[in-house]
Amino acid sequence: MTEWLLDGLLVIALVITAVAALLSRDLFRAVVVFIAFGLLMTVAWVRLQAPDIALAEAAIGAGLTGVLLLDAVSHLGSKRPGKRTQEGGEQ
Amino acid sequence: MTAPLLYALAGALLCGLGLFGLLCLSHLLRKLLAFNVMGSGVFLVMVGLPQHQGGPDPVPQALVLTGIVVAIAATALAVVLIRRYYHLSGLTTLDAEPTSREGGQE
Amino acid sequence: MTLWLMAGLLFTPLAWAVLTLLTDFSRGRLVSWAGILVQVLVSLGLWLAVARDGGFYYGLGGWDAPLGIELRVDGLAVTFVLLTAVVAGACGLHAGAYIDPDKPWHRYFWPLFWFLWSGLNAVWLGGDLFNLYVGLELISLSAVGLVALGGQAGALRASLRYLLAALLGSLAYLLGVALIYGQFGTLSIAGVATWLSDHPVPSGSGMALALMIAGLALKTALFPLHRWLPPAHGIAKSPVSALLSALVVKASFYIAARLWLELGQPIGSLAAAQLIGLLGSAAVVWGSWLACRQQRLKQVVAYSSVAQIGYLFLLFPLTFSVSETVSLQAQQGMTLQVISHALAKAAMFLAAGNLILSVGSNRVDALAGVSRFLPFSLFSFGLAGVSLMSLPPSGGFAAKWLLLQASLGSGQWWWVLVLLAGGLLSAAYIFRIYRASFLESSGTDQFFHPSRSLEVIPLILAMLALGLGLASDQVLTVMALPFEGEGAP
Amino acid sequence: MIQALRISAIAIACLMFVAGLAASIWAIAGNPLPESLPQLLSENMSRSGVEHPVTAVLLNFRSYDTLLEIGVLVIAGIAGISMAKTTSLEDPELRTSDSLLYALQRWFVPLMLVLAGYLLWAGADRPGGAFQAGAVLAATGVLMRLGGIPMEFIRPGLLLRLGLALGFTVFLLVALASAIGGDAFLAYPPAMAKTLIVVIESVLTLSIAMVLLALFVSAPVNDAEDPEEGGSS
Repeated sequence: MTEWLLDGLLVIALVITAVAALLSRDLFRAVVVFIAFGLLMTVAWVRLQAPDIALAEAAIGAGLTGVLLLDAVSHLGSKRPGKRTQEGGEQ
Repeated sequence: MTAPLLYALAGALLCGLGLFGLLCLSHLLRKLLAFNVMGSGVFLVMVGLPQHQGGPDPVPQALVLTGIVVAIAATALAVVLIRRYYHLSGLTTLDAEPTSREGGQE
Repeated sequence: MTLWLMAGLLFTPLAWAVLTLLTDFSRGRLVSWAGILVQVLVSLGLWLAVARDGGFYYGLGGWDAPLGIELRVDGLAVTFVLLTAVVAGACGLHAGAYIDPDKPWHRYFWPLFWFLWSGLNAVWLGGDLFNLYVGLELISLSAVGLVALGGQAGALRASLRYLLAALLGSLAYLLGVALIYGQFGTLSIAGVATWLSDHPVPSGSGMALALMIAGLALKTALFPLHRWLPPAHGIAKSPVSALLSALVVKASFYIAARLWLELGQPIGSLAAAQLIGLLGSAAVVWGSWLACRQQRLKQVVAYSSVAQIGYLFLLFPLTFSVSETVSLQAQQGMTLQVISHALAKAAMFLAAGNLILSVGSNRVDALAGVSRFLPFSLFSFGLAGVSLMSLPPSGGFAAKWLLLQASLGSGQWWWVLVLLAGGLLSAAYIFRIYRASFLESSGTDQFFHPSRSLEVIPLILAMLALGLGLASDQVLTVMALPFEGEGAP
Repeated sequence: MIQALRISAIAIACLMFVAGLAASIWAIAGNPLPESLPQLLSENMSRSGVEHPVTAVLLNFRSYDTLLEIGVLVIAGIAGISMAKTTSLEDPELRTSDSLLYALQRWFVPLMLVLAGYLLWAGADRPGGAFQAGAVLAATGVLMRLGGIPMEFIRPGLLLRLGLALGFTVFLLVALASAIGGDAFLAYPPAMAKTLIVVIESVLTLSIAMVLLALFVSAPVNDAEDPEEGGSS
């Protein structure tokens, strides 16, 4: 019974985080929620008796993808679109 | 109804969510997030469905490992392209058509 | 002997990808030309071996089908392997002379080119659903990399669009594969087909087939999912455009066709078959119509690809619930259409690249007066156009003749209208280019002559496309070879 | 208005898609499974050279998939560094003087290196293996990079390309050697299967980490203008 509760809650949490990651207004928050989604996926893989995928998901899905996207978000947020012409002029 | 089947059905839902995101969201990074959500959904179906009857099955697990690596490769490539695209054009979406004249496209 | 050929076929492109990764563009060019020679010889050898002894299964890693990955080496597969060797070889030779070796990032052209080639071979020979997925991703990512090469905003935009479409298509396909594995417990196409031949169709497998074919149709740019194709094919460098239009879109179509021929009869439905045929017809008409209205030369050629791909999808209705002869005619027509379009479209893109190089602009109206300077590339363009317009004796004519016979033979006369309309419309957009180039204009006195080697390659490809109609019988006998000897080469 | 209509149309289509998919999954789950691959797998495990079934599938039974998959990674790496026309990695914006990050780095980097080594070593008979170890290794690199350690070897030069190609080359050579030895492409001799798999896994770990790291590092781009044919002229 507790197992069912755990699985049910996990699935609900997965769907909620996925929705939140896609619909969040703030892009930075969306990526953070997506990392949480990845961590929940890790737990789901453990529940599915797939420890290999759980390890890979934790390292790649949540870790690397998260860092990659966070870095991209800060990049896209910080630089102004007009910068292109300035830099083009310098070089 | 078993736990793997529950996860497979959740995977179906995630696929639908990801599809919706890929089609509706315009920001490229959000599209990328949607792609990853949809990918996770597909992987859940892939592992959950066969394990519903047979118990742990290493074959789809190995396939999903391969799939995850392919997905990160695609994601990382897309991020590089998006950043460079932003750097050159200042755009983060593909919606606006600044230069192209596709003559005839609706 | 066949074992050696197979090892060579699988090994060479991958090995050359690594080799060229370690060199710069000019040295990579020499290395690649040697590699092209090896690969053409190996492909030809394999084609001859299969033509003589019939097809076989090749278990990779020494493991047989359900557990390991089996390659299906049959007449159709080796024909396409040989076609790839010819077209990709030609594009490689052309690219070597065409691409500027001084740009440092052009060194990455060769590794991507070779990875693309190995992905194509993996798809032609693949008999395992998941392995085909990995092959498709290999093709998509290297194609995206090739489009983006150079990293200009327009190219990046097109390649991002291409990447997103390709990824969505792959995921849909993979979802279908997941359902197939959940249902049948195997990933081998042959295994699924064998099981279906003596069991009732299980419920839920229709969705699996629909997902796979929908994903592949997106990757093949079937109308109305075609909108990613023209920007990507139009903006890439000409040898890359030629590769993409001639071969890359065919790879996903080929998988869809294989799935339909093996699983369509039991799992598919008449409505689905007619719907796909209808979409194909819409692609023929709509693609040709848009090709007539494009302002830029390469966009015309790219939209023409959308139209020509449409013909291929007539295979679906023409092989569903029809007699054996009609089905065979449709399959032969499809094969010839793939080959002739690959040759003609590669020739056309390479010739278009030469024309753009000459007049220094990619606009159609900038071609005014070119006919005085460059009869050669213009001539290749026209020869390829003959095949696209499907005039005799071209390969395009032979293909459409077979499709016509199959339509009439199965009583589905409505596809005949599509074939006729498509032919007329393609004539319209090709003559439009011709008209533009024969216009007298005072403005085009500056004119750059591309080197001879750039001009010869499209001519040869166009001649091959034209001559295919005469040699179609020989090609088709190899394609229809019976599948002999299980696993014993 | 039209936008809202479009979004709701897509939403309805996606809902129908989910419903259809769920119905198919439900139907398939009710059907009996015709073939049991796990059983066949466990019968052949003794010939695979490793004890862990997932590793056996990845690096022996379906090694061709893995070979092509590494190819996909290398392609992504190549395409990524082809975008990076930067000659200098000393992008000042990337350096963080965050003390938290510094502390993290001091404690985490050695820990993560050990973890990567363990994962690689465990792969033969327990969960773990080249992918996980490679990812952890790459994550270590990312952490070091964020801490401002320049990491010269990621510069787009011959060394980087050698690193990208290393794992793939070794894998490919093993495949070729087995074909020359008279068996099929990628068929390891049974006696050497274990050794070969361990060797392949080790180099793959390095290559995977290298590619992921290269993609991460090449993402910041400097400016480079180059008019191309077919552009918006």
